[in-house]
Amino acid sequence: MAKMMYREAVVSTIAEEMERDDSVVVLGEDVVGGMGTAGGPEAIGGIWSTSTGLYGKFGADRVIDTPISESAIVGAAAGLALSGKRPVAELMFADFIGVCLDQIWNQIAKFRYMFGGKSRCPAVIRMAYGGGFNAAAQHSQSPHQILTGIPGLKVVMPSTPADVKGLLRQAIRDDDPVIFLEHKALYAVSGEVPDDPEFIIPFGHARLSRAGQDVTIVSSGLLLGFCETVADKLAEEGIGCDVIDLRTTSPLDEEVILDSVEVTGRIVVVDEAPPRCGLAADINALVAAKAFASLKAPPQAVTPPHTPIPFARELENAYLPSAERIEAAVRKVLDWR
Amino acid sequence: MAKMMYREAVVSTIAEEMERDDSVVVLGEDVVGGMGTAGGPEAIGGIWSTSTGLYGKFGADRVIDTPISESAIVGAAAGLALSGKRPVAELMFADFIGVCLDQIWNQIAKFRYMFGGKSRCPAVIRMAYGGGFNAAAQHSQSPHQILTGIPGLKVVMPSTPADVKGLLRQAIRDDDPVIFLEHKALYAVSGEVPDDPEFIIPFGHARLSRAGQDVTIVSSGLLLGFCETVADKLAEEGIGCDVIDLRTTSPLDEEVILDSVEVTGRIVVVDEAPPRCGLAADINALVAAKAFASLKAPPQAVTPPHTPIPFARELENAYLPSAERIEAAVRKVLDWR
Amino acid sequence: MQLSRDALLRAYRQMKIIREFEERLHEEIQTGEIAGFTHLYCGQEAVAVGVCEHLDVEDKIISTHRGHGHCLAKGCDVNDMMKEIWGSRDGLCKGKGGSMHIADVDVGMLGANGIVGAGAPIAVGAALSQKLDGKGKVAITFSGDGACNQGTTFEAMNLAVVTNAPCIFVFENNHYSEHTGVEYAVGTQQDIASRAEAFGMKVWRGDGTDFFAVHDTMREVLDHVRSGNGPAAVEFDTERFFGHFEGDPQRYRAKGELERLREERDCIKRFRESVTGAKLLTDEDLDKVDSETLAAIDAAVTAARAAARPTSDDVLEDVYISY
Amino acid sequence: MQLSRDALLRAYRQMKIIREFEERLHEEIQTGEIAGFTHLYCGQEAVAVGVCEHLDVEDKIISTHRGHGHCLAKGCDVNDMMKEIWGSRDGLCKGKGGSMHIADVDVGMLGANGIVGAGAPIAVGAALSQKLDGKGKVAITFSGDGACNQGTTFEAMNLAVVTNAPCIFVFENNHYSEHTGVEYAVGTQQDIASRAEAFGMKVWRGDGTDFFAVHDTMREVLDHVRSGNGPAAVEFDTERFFGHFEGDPQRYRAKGELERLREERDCIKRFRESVTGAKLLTDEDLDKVDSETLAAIDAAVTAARAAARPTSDDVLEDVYISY
Ligand SMILES: Cc1ncc(C[n+]2csc(CCOP(=O)(O)OP(=O)(O)O)c2C)c(N)n1
Ligand SMILES: Cc1ncc(C[n+]2csc(CCOP(=O)(O)OP(=O)(O)O)c2C)c(N)n1
Ligand SMILES: [Mg+2]
Ligand SMILES: [Mg+2]
Repeated sequence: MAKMMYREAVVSTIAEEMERDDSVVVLGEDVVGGMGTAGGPEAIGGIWSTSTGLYGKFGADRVIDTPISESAIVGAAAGLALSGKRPVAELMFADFIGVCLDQIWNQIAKFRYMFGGKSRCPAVIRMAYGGGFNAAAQHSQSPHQILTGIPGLKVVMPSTPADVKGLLRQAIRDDDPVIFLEHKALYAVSGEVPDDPEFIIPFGHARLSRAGQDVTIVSSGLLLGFCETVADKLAEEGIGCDVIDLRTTSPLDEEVILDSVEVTGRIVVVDEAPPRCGLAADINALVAAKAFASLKAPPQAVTPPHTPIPFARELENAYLPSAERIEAAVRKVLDWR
Repeated sequence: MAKMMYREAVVSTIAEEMERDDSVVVLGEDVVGGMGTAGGPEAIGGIWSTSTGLYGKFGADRVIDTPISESAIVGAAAGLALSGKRPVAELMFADFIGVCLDQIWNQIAKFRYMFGGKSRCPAVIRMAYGGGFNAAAQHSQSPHQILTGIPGLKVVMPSTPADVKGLLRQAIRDDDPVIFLEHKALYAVSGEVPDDPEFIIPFGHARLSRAGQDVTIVSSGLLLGFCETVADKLAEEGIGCDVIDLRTTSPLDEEVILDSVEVTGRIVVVDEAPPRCGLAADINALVAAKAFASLKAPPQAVTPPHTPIPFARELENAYLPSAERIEAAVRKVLDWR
Repeated sequence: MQLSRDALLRAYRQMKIIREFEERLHEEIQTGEIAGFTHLYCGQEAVAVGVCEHLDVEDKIISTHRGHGHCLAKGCDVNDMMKEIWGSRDGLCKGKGGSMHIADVDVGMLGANGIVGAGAPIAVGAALSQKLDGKGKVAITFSGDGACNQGTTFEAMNLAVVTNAPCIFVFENNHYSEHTGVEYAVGTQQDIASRAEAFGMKVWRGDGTDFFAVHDTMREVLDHVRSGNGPAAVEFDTERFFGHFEGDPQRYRAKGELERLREERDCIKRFRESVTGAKLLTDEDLDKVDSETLAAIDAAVTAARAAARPTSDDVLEDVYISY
Repeated sequence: MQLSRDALLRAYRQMKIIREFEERLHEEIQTGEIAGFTHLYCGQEAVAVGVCEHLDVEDKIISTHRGHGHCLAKGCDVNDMMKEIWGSRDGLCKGKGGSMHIADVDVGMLGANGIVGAGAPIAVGAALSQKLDGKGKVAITFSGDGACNQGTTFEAMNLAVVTNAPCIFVFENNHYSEHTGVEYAVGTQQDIASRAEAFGMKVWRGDGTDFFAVHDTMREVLDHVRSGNGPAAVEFDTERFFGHFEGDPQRYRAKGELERLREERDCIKRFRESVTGAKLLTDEDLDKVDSETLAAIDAAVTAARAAARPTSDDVLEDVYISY
């Protein structure tokens, strides 16, 4: 075990996989940094420090700094992947899928199907998502519902440095296209990470981060921590929560969720995206359809409201799900009837 | 009342509103057709014939034929709308939101909020969606779940010529941005349309197209007709279905849905998009949360599978929800327990 | 450079296969048997063939909605393609892709594409892969005069220049994007090549209805790019003989335009005149190819018509390798 | 053309307000009181002011993530902007937008924009609106050297040419996009204007640190565009004095670069030298503006600090006009 930050887990995993496999290639804006400047390459890394040192180790052909052209970045990843490479492309903010969704949605996700199973597209598209920085409406979003809704993609949302390590390794080695969502408020969080160079977390296996009998809480990313806080607090009152960290939203670990609800009969899904057609609704509808007989209370969702993300501290704080709101929702399902 | 096709309802409504209000402007690829050719303007209209004759009536400044540049089209609509015009932009296929989602999602939908309520952006973005033409994975999609999930947009999915008339008129006069989804398999369908030049259908009011006591079926667009067929068939067996045509998915008429489920206790949502984070899940989660006590059976969804849309006739037929699958789902909720 | 008799015969056969493949499709589509949208390449054969005759299986191409010609020229199997267009489960893409999505990665054909402009960035990625492999191979993207206005095409050109990718942007200017003329839609007086040049690439221009012009031009372009000089662009002036898609009434054309094009701008006719005039091949040689081609297409259609149909179970296959 | 004393004073005041607004923000940001990402425009003032001094309230502009200068130059209220950046509910955008999303449609400022390249197509739409209104008004989009590589910018240029929209593309080449040099990211040897020209527009170039160069150039550009000749582009060479965003360690800069820029390429310093040298204004005149400006900024900060904070109820407001 080594202690490292979430962002360090990102960059060390990429480095290890690049070392291991020549076909792994990194590309994105400022992933080298300093290109064409007096300071020179790597004068400064990308803004999240998630590619620091890669250029020095692997050179310009494998660590490709790009202009501000996200469609070209993702498209290039598609072409690299169709040609047998394993590109790891970075979008600086997940909000930027708006300028390149076609390459994600209509290209990368669909090649294998459209081409009758005769191609593979092992591209990883990494992106920083989420709120908490007062970065306002265009730099704070969690667009995982759009991506989870796209057949052909796998979608990963790690909540700890160890999960980054195991899931990113799987993502890079996976033969299907993977969206890897990194929560920007977690980059500086530290945790223990297994040293084993073959430590891998397979997709579609959620993690039970707290165990209890009374209520099921499902979440991912930054909010998972809030759910744990609530669970720990309620545990002191003798209320037991299953806290499920999804890890991947596609594939979804239906089994762990349904098994838990069969015991608890109560579910609260906590998600950072606005509510309509969101992941919380997706999971609650699943539970309503497949664990109907077990349900003792209406499935609840804790999400932001149906609004863009506001800038001011007070507003963003009110917008994002808080431990208080999660606790209230849990108490509501516990108190139902 | 006049009998007209769905596509005629589109073009006649645009023409009437352009006549009435100088600020209404149309733009899109081939909306004139024949520009820069020997045949000349309007030699041929757009491929859906939904702008035929407009150029002749209103001229090049108000009917703007554009290059193949969807981001520029939607962006231009944004700029026109912020400047006090009422643009009606056409994307030939809804699948093309992939190349211009930023302008829809991060611009048009968010201006009013980001700018503190001090602007308006009355843009209408029309687009043809849906399957049934063997147009394969990139020309058959129903991306309304992506759009419905975006705060700041209103999303319309008319199922009849009369609804096109009343809803498109509302869309053009609406002061908020509106996505107007036209099902390509409905364009040639005829129906009675009110003549009243002020006939308007307000947003957020679903239509009860069949009434019954036993089960609630919710749908929109092309599939609504399949639901009606099923309802009519079951009526002969003495089974009563409420068939709810959503008309707008945002705002959503929660009241009509919840009122119906309170009576029937059973719901089947029929939707043309793949299941994950979709509209069917959205509505079923709503019902599970807000009509929990009324539910007698698990809420069901009838959607395509979690795959892209295949080309061959047999495959597309198997992919799209059919009357048979809808009927089976309805019987399943009726037979539950 | 003088082509060998074999090379000439091969080029002719390739063009002819595309032509007959499409003329036949044009007929078959009237019967309603073929589903979906079909965009015929007929008239532009000299471009696809003039480009692809220089390539081997490791060079890669990306195509457009109007992809049959590029696919055939790059080596996709005629029968498998026909089956695909017929929607058979034995088709090149198991009936899942259809006309707009034919691909065969094994022969370096990375896909026709229904999204205008989507191919260009993908080609840059394929070119970057070629650069990494260091074998002097290239990636080529075909784009229409309409596609050249899509943002992705521009971004791709800049990225290719910045990364010195061995990528070639072949612009086939057939003067129309759907029903709109290039004079209207391309702001800079119909000239696509100059716009590409302004992105920092060397550019070429050529008559796309003259196989030899295309082939000679492409030799230069490929020499340039294979030698590590970075990307290049080339604009070929060409003609499409059918509508934008099958069913298009083509009212945007001038009176007699199609007849004139078939008469004066038919790349296959011009090829025949040129090689027989120069006595490189005889009419007999070419007639033989013609009849072989017709027979091959006939056989392909017969096979496609008889081929296995997909079943509903197939819908769920091939979304993921593992899930 | 010689500017009046009043015009000179006004131009100086406008530049100075931007400068002091930002120098002060740079200080205040260190305290942690201001939330979010802030991109300072300091150093580029001559461009915003040299452009906007030609405009009236009906002309429209669209800006970027680095928008304070454009907003102030176009007439947004200093106090309201400061409050916005402070996140007050009395801010220009009620605290919902913040630094990256300041807009004031009433003064023709259609928004700063956090998405690089998003402004250009919006400006084309605003220009089409101006064309419809027929009053000779224009729409101007400001883009950086980085934004000029985004597909939207290219599409917008072509659409503007095709529709003959009175749109002006002002490229502010400050040599950096985040931490990357323009020599790397713009494939065509740093030259943005030539690329714009290849889209079919008339283009201009100018020294963006020389107010008079900007102002004179823009007079020509605006004459051209207001007269119905369609869109135009102009590239100004300029400098940013701070990091990409506040907090950027700027290790990509040459040693002593910032000192040299402040010494040799400071548009405000150059303005002062020029107008005092030519005896158009005195140091006294300008010092007076300086102290008035400092006082105004001070008052704005005091007001922002004291201004009402938003409440959680405000989150739900202003998504729709009706829903
Ligand atoms: C992004 C996108 N926009 C629009 C279309 C619809 N469309 C298909 S082909 C076409 C015209 C393309 O013209 P061009 O690039 O000249 O190719 P050609 O058809 O002449 O081969 C259009 C507008 C599309 N498929 N994708
Ligand atoms: C679509 C998109 N991609 C990337 C970014 C992140 N980003 C913000 S500013 C910037 C650099 C912009 O450079 P330039 O256009 O030269 O403007 P400058 O910062 O120099 O004013 C980048 C990459 C973004 N905001 N939007
Ligand atoms: Mg064309
Ligand atoms: Mg810059």
